[in-house]
Amino acid sequence: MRTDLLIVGGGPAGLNAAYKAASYGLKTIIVDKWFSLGGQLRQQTQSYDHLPQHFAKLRGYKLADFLIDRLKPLDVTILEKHTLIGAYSDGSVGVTNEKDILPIDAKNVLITTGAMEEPDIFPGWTLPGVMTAGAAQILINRERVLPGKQALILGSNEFALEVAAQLHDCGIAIKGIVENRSELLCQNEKLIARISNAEIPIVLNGVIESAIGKGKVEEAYVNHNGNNALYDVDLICVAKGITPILEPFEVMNCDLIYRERLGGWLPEYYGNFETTNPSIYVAGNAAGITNMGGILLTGEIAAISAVESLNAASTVQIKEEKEYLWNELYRIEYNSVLEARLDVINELHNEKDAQLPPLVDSLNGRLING
Amino acid sequence: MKKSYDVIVIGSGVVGSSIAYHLSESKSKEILTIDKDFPLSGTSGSTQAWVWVHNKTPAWYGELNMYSAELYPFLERKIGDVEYKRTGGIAPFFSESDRENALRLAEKQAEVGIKVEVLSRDEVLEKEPALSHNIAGATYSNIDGNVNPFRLIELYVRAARKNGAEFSFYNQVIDISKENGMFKVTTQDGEYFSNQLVLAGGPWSKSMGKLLGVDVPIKQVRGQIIVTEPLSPLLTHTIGGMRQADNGEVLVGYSKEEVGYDRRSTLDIIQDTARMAIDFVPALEKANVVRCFSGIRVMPEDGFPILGEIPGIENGYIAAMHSGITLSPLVGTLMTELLVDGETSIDLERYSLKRFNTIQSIG
Amino acid sequence: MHITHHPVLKKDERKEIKFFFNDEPLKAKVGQSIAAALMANGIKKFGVSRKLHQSRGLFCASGRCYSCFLTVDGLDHVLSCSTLVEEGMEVYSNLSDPDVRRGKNEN
Amino acid sequence: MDKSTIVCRCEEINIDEIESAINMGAHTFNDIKRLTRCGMGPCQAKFCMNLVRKIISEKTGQSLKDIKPPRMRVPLGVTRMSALASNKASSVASVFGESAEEGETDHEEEL
Repeated sequence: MRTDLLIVGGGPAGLNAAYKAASYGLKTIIVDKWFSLGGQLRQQTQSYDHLPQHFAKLRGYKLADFLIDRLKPLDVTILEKHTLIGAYSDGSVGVTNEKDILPIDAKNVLITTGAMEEPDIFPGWTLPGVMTAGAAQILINRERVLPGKQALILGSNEFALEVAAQLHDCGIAIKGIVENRSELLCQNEKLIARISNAEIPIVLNGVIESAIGKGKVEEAYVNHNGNNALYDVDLICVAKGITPILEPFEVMNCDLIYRERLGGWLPEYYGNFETTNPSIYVAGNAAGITNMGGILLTGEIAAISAVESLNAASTVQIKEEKEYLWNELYRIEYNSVLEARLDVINELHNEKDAQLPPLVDSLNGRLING
Repeated sequence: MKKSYDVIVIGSGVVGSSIAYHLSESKSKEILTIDKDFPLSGTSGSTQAWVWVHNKTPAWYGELNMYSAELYPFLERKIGDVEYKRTGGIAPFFSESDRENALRLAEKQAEVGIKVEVLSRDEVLEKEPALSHNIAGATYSNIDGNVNPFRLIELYVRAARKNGAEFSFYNQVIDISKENGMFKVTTQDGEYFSNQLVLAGGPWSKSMGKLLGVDVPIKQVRGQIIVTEPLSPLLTHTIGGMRQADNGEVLVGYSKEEVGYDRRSTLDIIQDTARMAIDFVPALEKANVVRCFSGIRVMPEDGFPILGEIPGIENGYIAAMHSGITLSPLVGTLMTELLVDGETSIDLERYSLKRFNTIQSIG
Repeated sequence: MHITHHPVLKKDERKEIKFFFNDEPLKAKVGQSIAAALMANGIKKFGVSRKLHQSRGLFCASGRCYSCFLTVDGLDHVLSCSTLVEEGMEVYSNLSDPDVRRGKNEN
Repeated sequence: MDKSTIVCRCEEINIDEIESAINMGAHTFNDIKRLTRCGMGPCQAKFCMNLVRKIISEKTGQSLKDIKPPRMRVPLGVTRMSALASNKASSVASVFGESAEEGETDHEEEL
């Protein structure tokens, strides 16, 4: 199978990239490991605030539908239930559906495999009933199954609170949000107010000492300021943040770099979102953990880079697209994330003695000057 | 850490660790082993780890392997459980026309005391029912087996340390020279001196030899292996191409590519290897493959070990070979004899680096 | 338990199907993963770990942690969070290492 | 935390075992992996990666940016052998071929 652009991962970054690339006539294939496209959006019932101008405010799963529906008239081949498995020595990549391996000879590959949830450990964390917050969210919103009746949430970032609120709305009693620091990580006031209105207890300076139960979680000890309290819970959701998924980049021979503010290890990339392996691009959370606006925009920038590499648009069009997208990124992405992202880009351009795209260079200045 | 030793061994793979351990048993030497990484990070940690004898040819080379395999039970009593199992080895063939070669192999190996049987299809399947009904027969010997390489090397190092030998890991050797009759080994962490020096660098032996002005004629050969999930007991023998480990994982692989030190796994070879797994053991088609790995094998240009003194370098020694896992107990023993007594109980003349005639200069 | 009245999503109109877990008939909805269908029936323990024989169940629901292995229609170690449940499917707990020689492919 | 707390869910390796490997001198994830089997199970270190890196950092004082993730390999996720073998007719050479010729020297048994 031959294609102009192979997109690995059909979440928001990949879908948005596919739309942009195919709009410029690139023959595009999307592979996604799941039964349906949309990635994490599939189970997000909340809507997003900071979206690019060309997106309407939608709930996550509706945004997924929108991104998928607008691909229909375009030359995009969708391979669901397919995963990237490795690379052949001739440079083509193999994707598998667990029955066959399909070699794909792609002029460009864009990897938008997103991020994974970080676990946290305590005695008993392997018991059934302890799961990632994302898993609990998948159960209620995609599977429509209640994962438990009474729950503890471990972690207090925005996602932890969002899932706590959603579980609560589905009728699960949230017995506490346990955070080992002295303050909440989440800074979204609206969300904090929702938690407060729902009368969900917040346990700061708290750690889960252990989860216990026969065959599944039945109780958990929480240490709060040195005192142990026993909680009667059958669900513990771990929400300790997310980190870019790395393994596709390693098999594609892309160099990695560490940036704590971007979620840990991630592939190195240039200002056009190309990794150190030519024609392999990265976007979305795989290129550093960001917000939904950042995910969508980086997908689009990477797509434009692929379009540019194949001379599928005029220089003027490319320039206009990039200007708009980077300015939007500057407007929408958290400063700390954009700074770290630019730092990754600057470092690679320096290392390889490659010229920075003028736009990226000007953003450097704008960030410094505030 | 001291600065001066009787012996410095460079390389802490299965060969270097075995030499360090066996030398430490002699209680007569102060030993330092230096490795640029950590034991098992190179060839010795990326192997199926067969202890394999029966079709090593010519017979005199098979004999060397046999002696080493015979040492394993004794080694295990001294350093601990390395999961050595003398499972017997089966090398299947798929065409009746191969039987003649098999019979000739059995005849040759018998001359040095290696007992090789040539089995019919039914005999093979009786021994190993999971094998394919498409095989024509196999050579078999009860001397073959396998070992857990992770345990083997860990226990070599632990036992050597217990005997007082020292190890320095993550410490790259940068230069080797001679000063006042002693070797001066310069590493990224400092300088060390020794009377005797052993190069045990596996696939990196060539660049080590260069530091002494000696050409070590070896090639690097990549082998890619696939590993299944732990499975219920399936294979009881070591099969030419695969084995089932103690924990139930089945390791499969028989590829070789000359690609330098590139240790990537490629889908081409992995797919070939998977095909081979199913050709040998059809039931494996249902097995989940969990991971693949590759190792860079050492391959002396003529295929045989390079063992003994380095010509022209007084008190300099080398041990570089393929089959390091099989040969390590014997090589450790012989090198200890050589370093301590100056002579060996098995003549190593045939394995000398001299045979290549490639000395460039005296370092 | 199935969520019948979701606070945001529309009414669940997915068709009901029957499957078996350890020979016991259970109900599921079309489009659910096997793991979710079991959780809907209050089953959280899917098997035991191989070394310490501790209970295991759904953890990441994303096909990455492999804690939710089950035997499905005779095939051992199927990833139940990313396999859809089907009418009449026979699912069993994961209690031991896969036996690849069992069943129809035995040679 | 209790040192017997599991870090690697797949191979059930606990904090104590990882610390022992570090004490033996292993300072990278890959080296700890070979000594302990931590990260060698079906998830291939996807979940223990950062947990182990944190333990290494705490025990050795190395900064997290200097502690690399473990090597990740084909097939990226657990895959059936039958899928891997698809579209392939021939298999790689067998060990028997090595001994077929007298004096054949390309021994390759310990892959």
